[in-house]
Amino acid sequence: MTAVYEAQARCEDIWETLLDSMLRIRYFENEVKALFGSGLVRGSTHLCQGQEATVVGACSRLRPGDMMASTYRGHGAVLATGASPTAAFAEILGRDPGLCGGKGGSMHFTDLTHGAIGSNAIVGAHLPIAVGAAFGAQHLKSGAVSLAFTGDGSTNIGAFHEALNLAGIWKLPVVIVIENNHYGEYSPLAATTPISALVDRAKSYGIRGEVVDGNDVLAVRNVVGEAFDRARDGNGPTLIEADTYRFEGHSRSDPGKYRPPGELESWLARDPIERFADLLKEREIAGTEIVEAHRQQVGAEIAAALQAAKAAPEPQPERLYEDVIG
Amino acid sequence: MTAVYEAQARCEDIWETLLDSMLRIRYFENEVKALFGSGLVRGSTHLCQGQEATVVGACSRLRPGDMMASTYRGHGAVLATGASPTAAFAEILGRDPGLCGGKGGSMHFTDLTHGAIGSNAIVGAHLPIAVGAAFGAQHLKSGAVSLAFTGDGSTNIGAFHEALNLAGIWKLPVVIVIENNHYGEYSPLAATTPISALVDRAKSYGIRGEVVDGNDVLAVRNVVGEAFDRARDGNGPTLIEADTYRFEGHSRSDPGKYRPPGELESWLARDPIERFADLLKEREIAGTEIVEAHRQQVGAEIAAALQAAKAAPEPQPERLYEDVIG
Amino acid sequence: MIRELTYREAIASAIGDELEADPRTVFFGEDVGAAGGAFKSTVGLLERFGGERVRDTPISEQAIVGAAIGAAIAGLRPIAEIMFADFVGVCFDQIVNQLAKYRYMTAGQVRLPVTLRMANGAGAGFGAQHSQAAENWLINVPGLYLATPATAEDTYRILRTAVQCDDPVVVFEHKNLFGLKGTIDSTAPVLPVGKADVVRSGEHVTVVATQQMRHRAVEAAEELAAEGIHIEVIDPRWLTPFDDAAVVASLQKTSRLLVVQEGPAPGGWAGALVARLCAHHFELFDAPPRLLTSPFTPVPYSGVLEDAWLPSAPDVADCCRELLKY
Amino acid sequence: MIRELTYREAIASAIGDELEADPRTVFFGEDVGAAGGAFKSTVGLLERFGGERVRDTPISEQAIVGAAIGAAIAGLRPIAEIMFADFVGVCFDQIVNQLAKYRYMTAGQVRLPVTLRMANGAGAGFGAQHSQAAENWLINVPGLYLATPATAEDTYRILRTAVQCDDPVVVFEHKNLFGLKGTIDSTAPVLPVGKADVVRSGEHVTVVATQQMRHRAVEAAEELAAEGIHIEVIDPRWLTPFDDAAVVASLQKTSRLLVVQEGPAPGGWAGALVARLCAHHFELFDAPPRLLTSPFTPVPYSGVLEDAWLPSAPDVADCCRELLKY
Ligand SMILES: Cc1ncc(C[n+]2csc(CCOP(=O)(O)OP(=O)(O)O)c2C)c(N)n1
Ligand SMILES: Cc1ncc(C[n+]2csc(CCOP(=O)(O)OP(=O)(O)O)c2C)c(N)n1
Ligand SMILES: [Mg+2]
Ligand SMILES: [Mg+2]
Repeated sequence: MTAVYEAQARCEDIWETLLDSMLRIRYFENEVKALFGSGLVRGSTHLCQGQEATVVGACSRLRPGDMMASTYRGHGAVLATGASPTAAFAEILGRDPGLCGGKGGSMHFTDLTHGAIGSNAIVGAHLPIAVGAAFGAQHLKSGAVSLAFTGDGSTNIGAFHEALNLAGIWKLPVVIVIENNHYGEYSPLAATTPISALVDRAKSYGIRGEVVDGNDVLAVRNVVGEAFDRARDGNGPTLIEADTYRFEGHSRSDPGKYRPPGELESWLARDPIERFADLLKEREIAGTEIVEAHRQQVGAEIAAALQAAKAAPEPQPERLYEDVIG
Repeated sequence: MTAVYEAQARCEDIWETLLDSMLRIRYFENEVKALFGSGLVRGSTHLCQGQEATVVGACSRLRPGDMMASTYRGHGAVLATGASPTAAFAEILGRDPGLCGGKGGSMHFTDLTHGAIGSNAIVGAHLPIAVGAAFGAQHLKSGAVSLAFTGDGSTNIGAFHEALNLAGIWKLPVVIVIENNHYGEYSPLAATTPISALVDRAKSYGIRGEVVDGNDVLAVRNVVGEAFDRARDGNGPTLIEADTYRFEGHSRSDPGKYRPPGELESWLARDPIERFADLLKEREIAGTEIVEAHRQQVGAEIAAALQAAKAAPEPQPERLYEDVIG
Repeated sequence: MIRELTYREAIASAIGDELEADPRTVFFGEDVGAAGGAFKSTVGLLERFGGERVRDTPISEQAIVGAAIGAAIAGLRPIAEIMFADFVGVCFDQIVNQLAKYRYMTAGQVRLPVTLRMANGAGAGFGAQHSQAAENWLINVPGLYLATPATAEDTYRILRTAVQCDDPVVVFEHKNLFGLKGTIDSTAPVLPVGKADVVRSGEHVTVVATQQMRHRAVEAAEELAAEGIHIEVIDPRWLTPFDDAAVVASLQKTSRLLVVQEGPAPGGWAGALVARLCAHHFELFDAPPRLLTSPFTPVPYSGVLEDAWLPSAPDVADCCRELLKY
Repeated sequence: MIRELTYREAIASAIGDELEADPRTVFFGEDVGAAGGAFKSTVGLLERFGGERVRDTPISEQAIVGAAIGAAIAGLRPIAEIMFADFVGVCFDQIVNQLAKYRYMTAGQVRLPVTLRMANGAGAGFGAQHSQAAENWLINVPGLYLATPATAEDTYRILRTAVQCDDPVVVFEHKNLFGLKGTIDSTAPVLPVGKADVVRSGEHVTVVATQQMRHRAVEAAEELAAEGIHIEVIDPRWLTPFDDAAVVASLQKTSRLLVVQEGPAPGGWAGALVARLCAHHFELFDAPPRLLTSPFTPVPYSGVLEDAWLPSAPDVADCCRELLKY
């Protein structure tokens, strides 16, 4: 019924997209980190470095018309839809050509032209919205799927429960990917959540649950692909738990000291980009040099994007009053 | 570890309490129905007739210091704690000696002296509060247990999720009884909830789940007794799904037309009071005449209570301003 | 088509006409379909438009509002019901932080043609959690239109305006007015957003009042007319945007202002109006502008107390007399 | 003991002193323990008082507030943290319909000595969902004390007052003031509820302002003093109850009023104050009372826009000059 995807499948057709997308996020956030360090970014920012395979693998299944909702840790997810790094930088810098005209900021990337319907700074609040988008797609018979990323900690908030229940009872075409990076802000999952397999919560909503190695971009792409097929075929939602880790602290002010010694290192050894590079080499799809060329090229792209964003103008004062109502 | 209760156990010591308590609720609500009919009650009221065994069996496990929280369909639960029917009638009539001075009404019975910490008119909102009461008991090492009743429909609201998760992670001494009467206001459970065994949601919170025939007062008493023992012993919460039915519509204005033909009748045949009377007879604990004497006596008690409540004064005007802050 | 309808029937009629007019319009909420609504204000819609366009939801207000937002993003024009306005409490984030801010935060990429309807207000004995004037919780929130229709005619027309509006509109339907009759012309032009109604003209005092307070003001006007006092009664109909101009025009005649508001004064629309008028039209006042509001207490259940809580027609008349003594 | 502390440190100090003083006091919230709080304002408390009394919770604000209510019913004096005040949105029902109404609905059977703390306000680039002046969402709600401390001293003293209060108190801690230094005397008598602070005296204009607006008002006062204009700056410190008397006393000298409020005007405390003063002290005004507030828009991210959104010291000075021209 659904197409067969296998983690071991060849990826000749897609590897460049996946690799570039992960690199783009990684390098983008390196710059964001630096910008923060030099005081050029306001408020807070939440890096997803280390989690690139999850967002890239999942978003690689999006087709035009599909919709993707994410959290404040959303740079990666939104860039993975194809949003412009220049506009993303400009948004973080609060500039007029930013994704949201500089009015959103790091936590609120939205790019409707790429199906990125919103990054939300209220934990879990995007889930009812993503489910609503799926309802819209179902109702319009557009064949679109709604994809939502959410954190492990967010599975304890009421909105998660209500959203998944509605998705379940209305059999909506929505795929919810838990980016289980094992921490809320600073609290380890086990301190706040009485079960260890978050995917088990799918059963409460009569929906299908899947677990995947969130640092394996092909594995994520496969499991999400199957979920998308089910959704498009009218077979309802899927909850996917992706096991992953954020290399950085929760937000700009967090050195991540609460991590047990060795934990970060063990995850660094599973760096999703390096793993994918190894796989490309192993399968003789692309050797070190070719991958290095991609690194260079994406690096240059990001540097240029930052350059352009820095040169972009501030919003005009009257923008303050626009886009409220009317 | 916990005491052994059996559904078949003798109930010589307790049957009178259970029978009288169920009769008290039944007769109390007969009068409430009549009061509504004659326009003496304001707003809305939600009868629990048919569900008496669940609240009576569960509340029979309460000890002094324990706490019980209920829903707007809470007459039965609060009366089952031992609250005065006179004060309960007076509350519904909005009179000064009412349980809450006439300021609460039918949906807001509270009687702290009997551990009834509040009936809540917001679906699910009492659950975080009941869990908090259990936290207080745990912290104070008082040995108290917190008991909460909630509806089947309420298991879809965010507060349910957050409350049970907190109960699970903090291993709180709380027992949550779902009064599964198979309907929300008018919607059958299957229209709003993608799973049929609500008790399965316990697994999402790492807590124990039990199912019980909610129209069998001894069965409820037993399963709740075990849950109370676990709670008092520090073994955490239990979610109990009690299968039952409301004989009346959702609220005063509802004739219950959405029920499939024959459904009400099949449940009337399982009337918890009549079933208990049959059991008492079968086990030769009490024959028809003795039970009849109880009916008479409780009937008279309720008639007198209503009489007294009707004669009670309205609140003084200055009560309007009292008990806000300060 | 011109028909005599009640306020309650006007609701179903407006929703029906909008569902008829635009296939992208959908309607959902708790028990709005099969049961025709808790207030029977949506009777017949399910039968007429089918279960795809008129949907019963689980008891999950966050999911209801979120679903409306998401569906709007996907291209629908959702009408969602929150049964009692007090339940705004359980979905406040979705209304205030999501629905109201989406357009602004995305710099206009997303506009949300969402209509939220809810039953508002006190006077029917529903107690503290089912009787609030919830409009006062939302007037501080930019990004929402707020409407408070007081007649069957206005309810019909405002609901249609709301559904046709490209930004979110919250429509408060007053529980105590459901029985009011009116003459509905389904072909009348759409009522513009933010236009007040001068209900009765007079030269002595300007009285601004909404919903049931408007009707009490008219009652007071009749009483006062017998004394030769002629008050001008203005129903703003919309709280956001507020038709200050209509009040100013009236004040130019009367120089005396009374604002009658259901609900406590602090943070209410009445105080906001007075503050604006004092800042910008101070010279218009020949007497101190007066507020007549509920006391700063929750809504009590008892009839005598709830009556005292609500400003009455005699209270309005007294305030007018006092204003004229100044 | 007298110490130099920042506003941030004053918080931990006050909580610590209250935990020390009363064993029934407990403190919980998201990441308040092990991590010392998202704003590092509760550092050291877990280490000092242990995990029983200082608890990290799941991301479940409804459960946090509910747990505080229930624990208070069970006999504790809970202090609960809601990280950003904007998250009041996800627990509005628990605050407004439960916490605030419990005492009233039970006719005083239940009093709730609960302190809720939260980080408030704009100016730091956190974007629309993390920057709101949420006090204006709660001033319409009877049953809550509301405090808005502006200095380290007041924060310490108000927090202690709050914890010792037998009714619920919501304390708004302004994010932009965490670094302010002050001299904390832990032996000073408890600050009474509802008492304003005349921060600076003057005879020309009365300026009422809270939190960062108070500091901007003082800045303006200095600027104006150079021109021979002496404004009286009043910080109400509490919004409920509001110290009208302090403002009236000042107006008797100045006859001119400016109220400076962070956040949009409609439904804010500033308008409520002006409406009360106009109704009862109209004769005191020699010029129209003025509000200076944020525009009626969400909080934008961009620095230039957010700066423009917040009333500035020069804005305050300009308004005062204008008032004196009248
Ligand atoms: C309703 C709400 N509560 C609390 C917060 C503060 N907060 C921001 S991120 C975060 C942790 C979320 O953890 P998780 O869901 O695991 O996502 P992650 O940040 O790890 O990706 C918290 C508590 C918030 N933004 N919204
Ligand atoms: C938050 C909220 N949403 C909706 C309602 C309206 N309402 C009152 S009772 C009810 C049905 C509840 O069903 P269930 O939980 O099964 O309890 P039952 O009434 O069957 O005992 C609803 C929707 C409410 N009171 N609170
Ligand atoms: Mg996480
Ligand atoms: Mg039910």
